[in-house]
Amino acid sequence: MAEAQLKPRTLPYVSAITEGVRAVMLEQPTAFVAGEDVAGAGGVYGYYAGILDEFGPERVYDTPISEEGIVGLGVGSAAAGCRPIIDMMFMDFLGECMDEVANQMAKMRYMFGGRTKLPITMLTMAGAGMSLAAQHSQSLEAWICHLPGLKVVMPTTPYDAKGLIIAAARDDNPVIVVLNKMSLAIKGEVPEESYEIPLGKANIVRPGTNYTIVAMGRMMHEAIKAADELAKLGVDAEIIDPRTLQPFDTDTVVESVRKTHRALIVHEAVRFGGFGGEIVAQIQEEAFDYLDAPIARVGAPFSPVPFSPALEKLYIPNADNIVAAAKKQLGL
Amino acid sequence: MAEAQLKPRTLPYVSAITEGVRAVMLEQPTAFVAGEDVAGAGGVYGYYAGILDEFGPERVYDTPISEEGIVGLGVGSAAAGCRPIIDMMFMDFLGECMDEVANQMAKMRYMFGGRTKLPITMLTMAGAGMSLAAQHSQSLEAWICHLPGLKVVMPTTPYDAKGLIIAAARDDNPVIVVLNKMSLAIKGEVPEESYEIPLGKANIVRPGTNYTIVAMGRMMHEAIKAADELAKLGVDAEIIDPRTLQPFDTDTVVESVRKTHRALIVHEAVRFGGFGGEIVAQIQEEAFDYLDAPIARVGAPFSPVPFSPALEKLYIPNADNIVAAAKKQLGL
Amino acid sequence: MSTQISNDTLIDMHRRMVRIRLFEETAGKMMEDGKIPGALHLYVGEEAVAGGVMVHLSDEDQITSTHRGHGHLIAKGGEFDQMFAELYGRSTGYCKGKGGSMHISNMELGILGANGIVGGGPPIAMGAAFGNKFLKNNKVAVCFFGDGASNEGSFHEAANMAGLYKLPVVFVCENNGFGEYTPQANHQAIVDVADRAAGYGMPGVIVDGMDAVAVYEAAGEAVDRARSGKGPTLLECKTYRFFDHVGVRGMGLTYRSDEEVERWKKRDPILLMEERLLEQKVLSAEQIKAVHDITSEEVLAGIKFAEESPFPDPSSLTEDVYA
Amino acid sequence: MSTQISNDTLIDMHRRMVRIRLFEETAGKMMEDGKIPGALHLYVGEEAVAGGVMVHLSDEDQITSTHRGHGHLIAKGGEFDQMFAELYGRSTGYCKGKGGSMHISNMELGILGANGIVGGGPPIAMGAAFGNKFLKNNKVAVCFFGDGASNEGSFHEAANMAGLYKLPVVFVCENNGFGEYTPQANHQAIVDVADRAAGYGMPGVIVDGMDAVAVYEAAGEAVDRARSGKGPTLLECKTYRFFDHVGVRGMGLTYRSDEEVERWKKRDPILLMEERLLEQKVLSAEQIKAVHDITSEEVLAGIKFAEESPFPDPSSLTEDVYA
Ligand SMILES: Cc1ncc(C[n+]2csc(CCOP(=O)(O)OP(=O)(O)O)c2C)c(N)n1
Ligand SMILES: Cc1ncc(C[n+]2csc(CCOP(=O)(O)OP(=O)(O)O)c2C)c(N)n1
Ligand SMILES: [Mg+2]
Ligand SMILES: [Mg+2]
Repeated sequence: MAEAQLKPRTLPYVSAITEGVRAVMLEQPTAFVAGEDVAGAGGVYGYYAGILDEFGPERVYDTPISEEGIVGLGVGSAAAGCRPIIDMMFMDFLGECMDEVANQMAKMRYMFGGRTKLPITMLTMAGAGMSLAAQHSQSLEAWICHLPGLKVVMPTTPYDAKGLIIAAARDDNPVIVVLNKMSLAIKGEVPEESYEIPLGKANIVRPGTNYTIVAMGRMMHEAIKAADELAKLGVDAEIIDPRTLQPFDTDTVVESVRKTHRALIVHEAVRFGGFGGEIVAQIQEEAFDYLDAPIARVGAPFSPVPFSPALEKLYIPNADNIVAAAKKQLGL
Repeated sequence: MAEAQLKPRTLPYVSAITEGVRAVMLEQPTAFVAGEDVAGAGGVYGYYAGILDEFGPERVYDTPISEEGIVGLGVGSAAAGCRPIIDMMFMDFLGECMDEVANQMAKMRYMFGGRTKLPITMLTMAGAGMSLAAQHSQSLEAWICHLPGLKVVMPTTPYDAKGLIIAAARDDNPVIVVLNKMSLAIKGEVPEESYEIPLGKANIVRPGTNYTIVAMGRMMHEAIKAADELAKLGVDAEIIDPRTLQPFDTDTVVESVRKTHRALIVHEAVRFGGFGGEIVAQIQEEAFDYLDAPIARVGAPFSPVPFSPALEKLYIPNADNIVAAAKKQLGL
Repeated sequence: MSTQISNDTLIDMHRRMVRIRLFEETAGKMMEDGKIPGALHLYVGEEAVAGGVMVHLSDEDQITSTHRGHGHLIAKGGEFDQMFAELYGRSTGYCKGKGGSMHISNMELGILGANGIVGGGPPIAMGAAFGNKFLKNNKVAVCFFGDGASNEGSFHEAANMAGLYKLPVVFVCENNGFGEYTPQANHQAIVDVADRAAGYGMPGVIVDGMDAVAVYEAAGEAVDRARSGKGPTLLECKTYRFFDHVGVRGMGLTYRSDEEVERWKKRDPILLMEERLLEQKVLSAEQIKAVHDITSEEVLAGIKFAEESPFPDPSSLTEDVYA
Repeated sequence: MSTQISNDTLIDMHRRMVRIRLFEETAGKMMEDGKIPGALHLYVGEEAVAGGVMVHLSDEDQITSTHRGHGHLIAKGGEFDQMFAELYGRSTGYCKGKGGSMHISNMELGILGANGIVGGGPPIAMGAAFGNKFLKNNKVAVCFFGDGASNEGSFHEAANMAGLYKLPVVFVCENNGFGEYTPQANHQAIVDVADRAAGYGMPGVIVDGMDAVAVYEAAGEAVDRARSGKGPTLLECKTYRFFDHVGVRGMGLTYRSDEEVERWKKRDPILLMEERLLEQKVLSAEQIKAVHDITSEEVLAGIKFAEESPFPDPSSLTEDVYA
């Protein structure tokens, strides 16, 4: 169960997802994959490529375009003793199945007095950047992090993608794995073996001394670019990738801020009402006396995601926005 | 359009809702009411009582149990030129129609480049306290406040209920009116006339000098009780009822905190990931140097709403919790 | 099959139906007396459906129930003690007091929960059937749902998937003519929900839901069909609820006439069953009375159990959220 | 009605279909050349459906479209300039570049949007029809949707409500045999989506969706029925897309055989229409060619217009969120 480092190769994020799914299918005999176009087509982003061939039609299912049905398939089959992997092609489609996610999947165990468990892994694809416009580009993790009974992870690197998928599938609770479509080609080292990234443990991606950046999902990569810029200004930023949003690793974040005295939260989701607010609230609750400046937030502006690349590139937070926010916060 | 004070009578919240709906029906010829059991039964909480009788079956419609269809009815008819009032019996049922709410209703105007408008008013009933358990007791405003294109109001008094419903219906955007089932019998003065509470304007319910409580929805009433307790300890709390959550009246809140130097945010929703985080983030962004203590939050614990009254009463935040949180924050 | 119903089965069904009736009458009274909190949706009048279906199922088979769920649980073997305790919100209840009437469940009896969401059951039942087929465990899942629920998108999606994958599931529509206070004619343009079956590639069957034997026969076929791998069935049972939508007396609304209620009460499923038992000399009047008497005692014992049970400990509030 | 189709109508339909074809071929090329960003779902092969339906509608009537929406817009009168500009993400586009292919719309032509959500259209079309009936404005709403979309709960809810309220709406199912890469047999247990109509109390009609005249006749009846207050119709058009799910060449998947594609291409709706035009001497070969030529020029002009148009101003990013 330790974070393994055996035989790492360089793989893109998309293949790391596939390896994660494959590892689960190998180690969990009651795991299967179900979703729209996951079997024959291997998923619209190809991250189930080869899964049907290897595991056969008894374990990999194309479903109708019925998101509520798909989640119900997960909930019912989990209650019946399976460990389903269900696919929600785009995170935006959560709207079509929020009842099943929020009122059934998240609550069933509690409502039944703990007398059932639902080991469901849901993979879904979030984020903008491909000119897919308002209904195929959202980051809606704020909806699901607010729902007791669910766990939520957001892998940013190939290594984390594989390890978090395996951890999600080993967990006895419903876990939603929020993937990012602009990260599919990002490369990184991935061990061949099965390994898990413990749920609920943040990752200090880049240690630093006088500034904390908490960056979720793909924004972690932007934060690293920003940190290079900031370094030139004497800002030695520590970058924390929460990896799991629910349960959230408050301790790692707070510890960092107690050291650095300043924090910036970055997510791709709309800033207003986003998960960043929760992180800000927690930091100032736990580290108020250590703060030298208000905690800043970077997120998308208050509009749906625009189609035009000219607007979309302004819409999505990036390294420049992070640097600008940090400079403003630091009075630089 | 001013806040009227003509001929006020004392009315319960439930009747103020009815009067608000009635006023809209009288002043907006293309308004109609549609929802589950709103016509024949007058709504399961009776707040459409008499509406069918007065306006007839051409303007008041029972619908099938089809929440996505109901919101679609609102969206399509608004696009066709009506000003629908649609009813979402319990806020928990948003799960059944989040696609229609989030991907269609909220975004249509933007996606169409501003070339349509959707003057839809949706009434829905939130909150716990009636032993209706996990699927009929939620406060899910965090989901909808994070969605550009929607407005969200949360009336706490009879006066506000009527005035906010009228304002919502006069607005050319989709506005979700989040009502509270435990407030139905709460009484207050309500003018006979039609009047509106401006959207986006918070209400200083109780002025105070050295402590700010921002209390949403029914929690405003608990905050008032708490303030009486706190007064005994020398805490002179200013209570702010945001009334509108989206757009949020940051200025009123920040101004108060600049004066009082301490703030507590209260909502009935689950604390983790709730709207309170947004308010905390905004306050500390705008009034950091004025803060003498971390901003505190009171909200529901991290679990679904339990059925048993023994647990439910522990679950719902109340005046005692507010006092306790304030005392802790103030070191009293 | 219709000729082969045994006396034991008749007795069994009767007992289940009487248990539902007496449980519900008392539960309704306790709710209206303020002893049971929240909202109870009672099953009185519809007992033949749960009774006629459930005799075909083992404890291993699953069901999904509805907001009107006590009858399903009782017919599938639910114990009064833990049921009343749950309705009373006590820690000894089936859900430790966390679920209440609308979420009452018992995984050991294969009951995947009552559901506060209309249309909440179909996707879960379909999923359970999918799981059963995957696990090759020979179990069948039965989904109870109302005429009102048949208009939810969730039903459509689940039914389509069940038909597509030929799942071992039976969709039992309890068509009582109303969704809350809205008559069927005001919520759908069809009279027979079974008309929807063809659109999912499954047979649609209509039976008299007041006649337990009719239900028994049709359900037997549907369950056999499911278990033998031939796929789902939509079984519509025409029935009626004798009490109001919530509780016994309800809100005093006039969405249905007294005559209509009385007309249906003439076909009270328990009355019909007892006439048959007497006529076919399966049970004597005394024996029938004994069933009622024993059940009444069990109801009283259940109430006592519930009332003497402790409320859940405060510490349990945030337990059971995660495994 | 079938005997009464006028030459003008045939010419009109043909023109609309050619306009779709040529627009789409170029749009696909531009996408694959990287000039048009995002994902285009092209309508090539299905032109007879939009063409045959839309000739019955005025600018006042509404439609809801799908992710595969260009054809609908063009057939209802959309201009190439603003359409290409939208696909290019320019401020001169129908949606000022904010919507793109999946949300292209034009309220003045009654187009309540393409929709990125499969099943997004039916509730909106039903709602528009509800509004029309309420406003007594005599308008009809037409909802286009795919075989895949017929499995979404939103379709079910909308169809049921349309049947219940007898709304002036026509549900046009463009059954092209696939939802993305999944053949119909793998997404539903039925062959005819029209089988679902009975469950909503509306007629279900099946037509050859490659034959514009067949579509024209059936759609005419359905639109008349809707406009005259008799309620909705489910009109299923059996059709086929010649290009891949996204773009022209697609992902190179083998979910359908080349033979199958070729077989359908023999029934190319434009070919069939032109054969008819020639046979019935409605248009000469030269006249037909002229339609293509003029349209080609318009396509080029549209591309030019789009390419010369400015991108939206940064300030517009957060405009148009609220009225
Ligand atoms: C999603 C959802 N919508 C609405 C309700 C409110 N509601 C509870 S019971 C009910 C009527 C259900 O009718 P039907 O399915 O026919 O079942 P019956 O009550 O007649 O047994 C309604 C509308 C709900 N609980 N869930
Ligand atoms: C709610 C939703 N689920 C899934 C998708 C992804 N998706 C886009 S098009 C498509 C296939 C639609 O099939 P069909 O309705 O038959 O239309 P066609 O593409 O064949 O015209 C799918 C699954 C989506 N856009 N929206
Ligand atoms: Mg019913
Ligand atoms: Mg299709």
